[in-house]
Amino acid sequence: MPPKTATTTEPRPGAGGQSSSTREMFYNEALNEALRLEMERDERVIVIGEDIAEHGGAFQVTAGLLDRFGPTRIRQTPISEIGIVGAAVGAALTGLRPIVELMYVDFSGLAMDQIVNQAAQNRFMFGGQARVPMVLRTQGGSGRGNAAQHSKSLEAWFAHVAGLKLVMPATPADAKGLLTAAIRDDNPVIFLEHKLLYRTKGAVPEGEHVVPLGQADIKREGTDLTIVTWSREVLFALEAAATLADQGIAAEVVDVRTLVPLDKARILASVRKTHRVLVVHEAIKRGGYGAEIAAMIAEEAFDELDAPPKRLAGLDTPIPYAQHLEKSVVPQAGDIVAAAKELVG
Amino acid sequence: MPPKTATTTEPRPGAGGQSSSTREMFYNEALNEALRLEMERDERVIVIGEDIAEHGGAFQVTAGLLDRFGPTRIRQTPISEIGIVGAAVGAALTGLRPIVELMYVDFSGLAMDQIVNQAAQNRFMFGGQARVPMVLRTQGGSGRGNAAQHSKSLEAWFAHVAGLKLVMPATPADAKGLLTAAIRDDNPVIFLEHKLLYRTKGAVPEGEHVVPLGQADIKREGTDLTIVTWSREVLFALEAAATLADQGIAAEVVDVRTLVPLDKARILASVRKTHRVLVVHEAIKRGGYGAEIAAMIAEEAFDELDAPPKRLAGLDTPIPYAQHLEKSVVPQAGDIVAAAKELVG
Amino acid sequence: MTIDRATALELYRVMRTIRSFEERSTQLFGENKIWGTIHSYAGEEAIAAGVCAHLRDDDWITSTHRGHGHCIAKGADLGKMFAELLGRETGYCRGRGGSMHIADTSKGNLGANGIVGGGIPIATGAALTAQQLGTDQLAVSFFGDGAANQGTFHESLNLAAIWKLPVIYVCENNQYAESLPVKRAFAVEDIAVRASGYGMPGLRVDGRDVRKVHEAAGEAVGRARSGKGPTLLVADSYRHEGHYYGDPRKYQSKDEIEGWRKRFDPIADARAWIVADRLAGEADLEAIDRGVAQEIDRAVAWAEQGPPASPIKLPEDVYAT
Amino acid sequence: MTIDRATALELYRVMRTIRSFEERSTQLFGENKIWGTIHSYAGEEAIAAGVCAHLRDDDWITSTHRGHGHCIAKGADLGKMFAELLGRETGYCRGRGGSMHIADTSKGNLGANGIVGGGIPIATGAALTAQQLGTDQLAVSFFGDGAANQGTFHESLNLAAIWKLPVIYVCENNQYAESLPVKRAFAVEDIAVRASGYGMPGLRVDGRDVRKVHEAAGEAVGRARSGKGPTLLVADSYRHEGHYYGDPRKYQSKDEIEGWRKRFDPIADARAWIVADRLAGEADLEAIDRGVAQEIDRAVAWAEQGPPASPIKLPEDVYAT
Ligand SMILES: Cc1ncc(C[n+]2csc(CCOP(=O)(O)OP(=O)(O)O)c2C)c(N)n1
Ligand SMILES: Cc1ncc(C[n+]2csc(CCOP(=O)(O)OP(=O)(O)O)c2C)c(N)n1
Ligand SMILES: [Mg+2]
Ligand SMILES: [Mg+2]
Repeated sequence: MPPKTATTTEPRPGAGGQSSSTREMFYNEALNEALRLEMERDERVIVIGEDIAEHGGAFQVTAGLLDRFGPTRIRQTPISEIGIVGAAVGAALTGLRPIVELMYVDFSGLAMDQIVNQAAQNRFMFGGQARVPMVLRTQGGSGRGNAAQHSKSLEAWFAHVAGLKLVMPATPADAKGLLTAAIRDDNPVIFLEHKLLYRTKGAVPEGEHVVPLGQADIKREGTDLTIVTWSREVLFALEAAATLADQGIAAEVVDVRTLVPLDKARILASVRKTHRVLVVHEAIKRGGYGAEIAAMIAEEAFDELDAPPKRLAGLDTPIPYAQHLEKSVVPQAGDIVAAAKELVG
Repeated sequence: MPPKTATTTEPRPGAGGQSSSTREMFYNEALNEALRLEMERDERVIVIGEDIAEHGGAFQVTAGLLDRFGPTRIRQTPISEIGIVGAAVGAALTGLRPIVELMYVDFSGLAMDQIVNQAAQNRFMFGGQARVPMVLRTQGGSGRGNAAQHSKSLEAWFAHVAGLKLVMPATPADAKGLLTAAIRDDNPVIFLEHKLLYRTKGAVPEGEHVVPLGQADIKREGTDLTIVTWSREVLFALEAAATLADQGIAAEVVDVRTLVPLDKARILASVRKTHRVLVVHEAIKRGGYGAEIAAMIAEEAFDELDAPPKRLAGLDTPIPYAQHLEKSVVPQAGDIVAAAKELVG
Repeated sequence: MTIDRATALELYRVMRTIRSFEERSTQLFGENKIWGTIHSYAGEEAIAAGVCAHLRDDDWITSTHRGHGHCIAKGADLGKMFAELLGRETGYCRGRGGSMHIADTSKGNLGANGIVGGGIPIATGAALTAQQLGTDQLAVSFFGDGAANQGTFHESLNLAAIWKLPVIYVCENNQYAESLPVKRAFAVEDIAVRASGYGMPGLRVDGRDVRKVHEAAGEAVGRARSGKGPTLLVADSYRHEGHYYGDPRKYQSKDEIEGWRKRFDPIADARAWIVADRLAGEADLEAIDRGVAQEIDRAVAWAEQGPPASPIKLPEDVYAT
Repeated sequence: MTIDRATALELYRVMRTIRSFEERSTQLFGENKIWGTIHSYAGEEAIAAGVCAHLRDDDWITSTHRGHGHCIAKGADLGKMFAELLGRETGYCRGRGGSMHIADTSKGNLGANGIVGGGIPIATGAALTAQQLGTDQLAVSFFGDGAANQGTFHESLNLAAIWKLPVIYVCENNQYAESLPVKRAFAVEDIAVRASGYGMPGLRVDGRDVRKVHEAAGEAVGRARSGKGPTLLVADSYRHEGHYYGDPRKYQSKDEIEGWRKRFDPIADARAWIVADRLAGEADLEAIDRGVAQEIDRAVAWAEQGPPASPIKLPEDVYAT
């Protein structure tokens, strides 16, 4: 329903095709660039959230955007999570393309009703009358001593909601490309960053860069086992794969990237090649999204498996504060090495 | 921390042992009886919720309790889900044993922060200083034309939270026995009823009846395949098992009853007997708790399986309104029969 | 304030349509043709009618579980509404939504809502769109007294106030939230006083007098359209029926129900003042009644002819492509 | 109101202890001995001190991410607090909680909270316990100006008002919620006006004057203990440091920070009026300062000796048995 007297112009088409030159940048800079480019391209894109203006966001993802786009498009809000997310739903329904920054995924428990009952279900409930083109950007994970209310990994909640898409980039390039795709998607997309990835660096394509939702990425090829993972555990898996290679084990690392829709084909193809699979994630094991992937593989590639599909995940505890405790409840590279060897050996 | 000037007495011990005589009653009557008996036994037990007083609760579970226990122990509240659940957390921390009735599990998105960040994590975060003896009773599921915001099955969310227990009774006897155990538990227990079970009848033990948390129940024995399920799908599974029996297939029906803690031993024992497993639930398949159970079986009993562990679950859609649509998205008895035959055949 | 004949008759017609719609859907429910739950708006018609009279098709509303009245007042097609209740493919939501989830985005109705207080932030966001895009559209959120105790109410009113959004919060105080009387849900007598906590005007109005609702809403609409920000409008009212079809109403006495129903009947009242003020005669009103009755009959007949909602492609209906 | 020597010195001692605790923990953080995040309460000491002076060990409080001050004012052991920050097994939460999650249930502190507004319903529930069991205990919830825009604030204050619960809501208005100034978060100047929307008294007090806080809190405590219900108490204040250790404070000017720090220093103020009113001399105050410094040194030394928190049994720590 385009507003009658709206003065918006349709977004101008992208520069055309993907750029081939790249630039080294941090993950949070890559996100920032995606936001900036999309806000330049389409004036209906706005950002709503706490602390995103002068401060530039808790993890500096919106740094500089206030100066560039002003306080109406960088809408800094009071602390009112359900109010903000709900306002984004209403704005998305009526012609804007809002991006909400929720400071920590742990706060989603305050806004879950608007995320699920309103944003995700709107289109279906109302028989397809509307679209809800919004992105909920937030970040999760442990590793900064923020303890149990600021360190969870809650992707499994969102994955279990019909109507949401769910993205968890592991590298700066994917962060930029997937955020761009998420902003252009006409559905509510949950975009989960990781607090320990923000200051990781990588080569990022310049200019317009879109990574379509729904495509897993083989971050390392291998033949002996498949490690399926996402977000920060991709880095641990790559570290583990390097160690394993030294020990003569060739691990393939599949970065899921988009949990919903899930690229089953690429995951299953890898399993058909290696015949062994280890699913790794930081979230607690019980009811984690690793269960979905392991169950899917067991169901659809049973005869291809030479060993039980194995999961390595967070312990079933809240995240403790002290640094050594924190590490002890979440899979580290060494844990992946050990699990992989057990699976292969 | 017992209040200094409290006048409570410790609960009087139960009548001693389980009663052997039974009485036919509805599932909601069985719940009502558990509430009444526990409130008589322990004056620290109170019920908090919307519409629970004169009206007796949306599904008549608290019918008559207002007259028996008065308006301070049957605390009818305004519509303030997070306020109510949070008040229960505070009450539980300071000496009461509150039971919250949340009218529909779909509303838990409004209260999730208090459920997870406060109730579930309190004990761990604070190094074991406190206990949170509360029960959150609510109901879910489809089948009454209540559409997408009043019909979900959200057990997977709660199962993925460290610090919660999770119970889903399928029969009146289990409803009474498990609710009694939940009330006596010193942890936050999520107790999920099903709107279409309230008016199902069964024999219920008289007097004190406790079903310990963490024990699955073989609702029907069989040798050809194991159907693992819970809540209303138990009834469908039993119906399907009867049909299958006519066709020469002996299905064993394992009613999980308590999703957390999960009775892995009993589930695995059944799989070791039948070598085939079908996990059935009403919630949408993607990220459902069936994935956890299927993945667990694939991981721990891989060599026992003669066929891939199979899941039959709700379609990945919100629940539609019209009766025939509603049925089409959730496993019915016939769907279980078909899936079981495919698995065995 | 005086009201002219055309406006008076149009307000009457809308109210009469809502009432007749509720009567007919109640009947269809009793005949087991409607599935699920319905919540009758009978007795509260003056609120939807009086407010929506000021709205354009491109203004937005959010509605509630008790949403038929808002939907009709915002100009919905009755046939498509009945078709939705009957689970037809021709219904507003193709049988996916039912009574608690009727939307009509072509008329700016962003939808009924099964979550008490769920529509309040959504209307706030719609008003944000108007402000952001520099249009003169506005948004109205209808909700009950019960919803005024939800966190969404608080957070949304504050956001709207600090941003001066063009939104009107219409609290329909029908004296109950399910079985809970307002007296036990609030420690204040006047819900409108809450507005002062957000720095916005709060108006309380007799919700059974459509003239008063119309006047107060006009003020709020003027404020919103001219960039002066939000208003909280609390309309005192009474629901004639139980909370839902079949409610045993154990929490109310027969006397109360009968007495209040008579005291709070915006339609009977309107007939009285329309005739007394000589804006129209009984015959004119009866003509309207007959017209409405015919329209309802036609709408039901049309709806009943529609094919049942198709389950074939449900999974494809979840995401926009 | 006049205040006696003993009370004045005790309030001073508590404030001084809080300030010194914050100074030392900031130092330890700078030395990388403390992990995670800390939020300094420096500048706001008068609020915790003035309120908690009225509380018994069996009264309850809920606290915030900026919780050290409340914890100390409620009588916590400094050694166990430091041990917690240092991740030791001897800490209040055995290294599981850290700064944002210190509780001391032995003194009725139900815990700091990393969720803004998360403690408000919990304190409300504690007050429910007192009412239900017929004790004369009460509960206090401390929270910030930012938290006053959360839904939990709204729902909890309403519940407490309709049930007349013995609870005091203490809103610490330190002018900012992270980088957002109160002026941009509220369209009202006085947060206390919100109380009238719930039908409870709202008091606004100068939060840098511990005498005024003490007096207002005394009133509220008297009301709660005598069954007269809840109070909203808003204390104007200023946080001397950034939102968290390391905050670049881009949203504040140097002038503002320096000026306000001087204008809002409850400890310097207290020294001045204690001496001026001849309740004690400079020497007495310096003796208190020295005592506090020694206590802090001892506490840190004790904490540093504690063994690191043990990871062995974490999974067993999740459920009570
Ligand atoms: C979040 C939420 N809580 C509870 C309910 C159950 N419920 C449906 S309508 C209703 C009462 C609503 O009262 P009010 O807002 O006054 O609207 P009314 O029904 O009186 O029009 C309740 C409690 C719900 N649908 N959503
Ligand atoms: C629900 C929630 N939203 C956001 C945050 C992030 N956050 C932590 S402290 C804070 C500011 C709180 O402001 P206020 O309540 O005024 O307390 P102050 O820090 O000023 O003491 C914010 C936004 C959080 N911890 N919890
Ligand atoms: Mg009402
Ligand atoms: Mg503040």
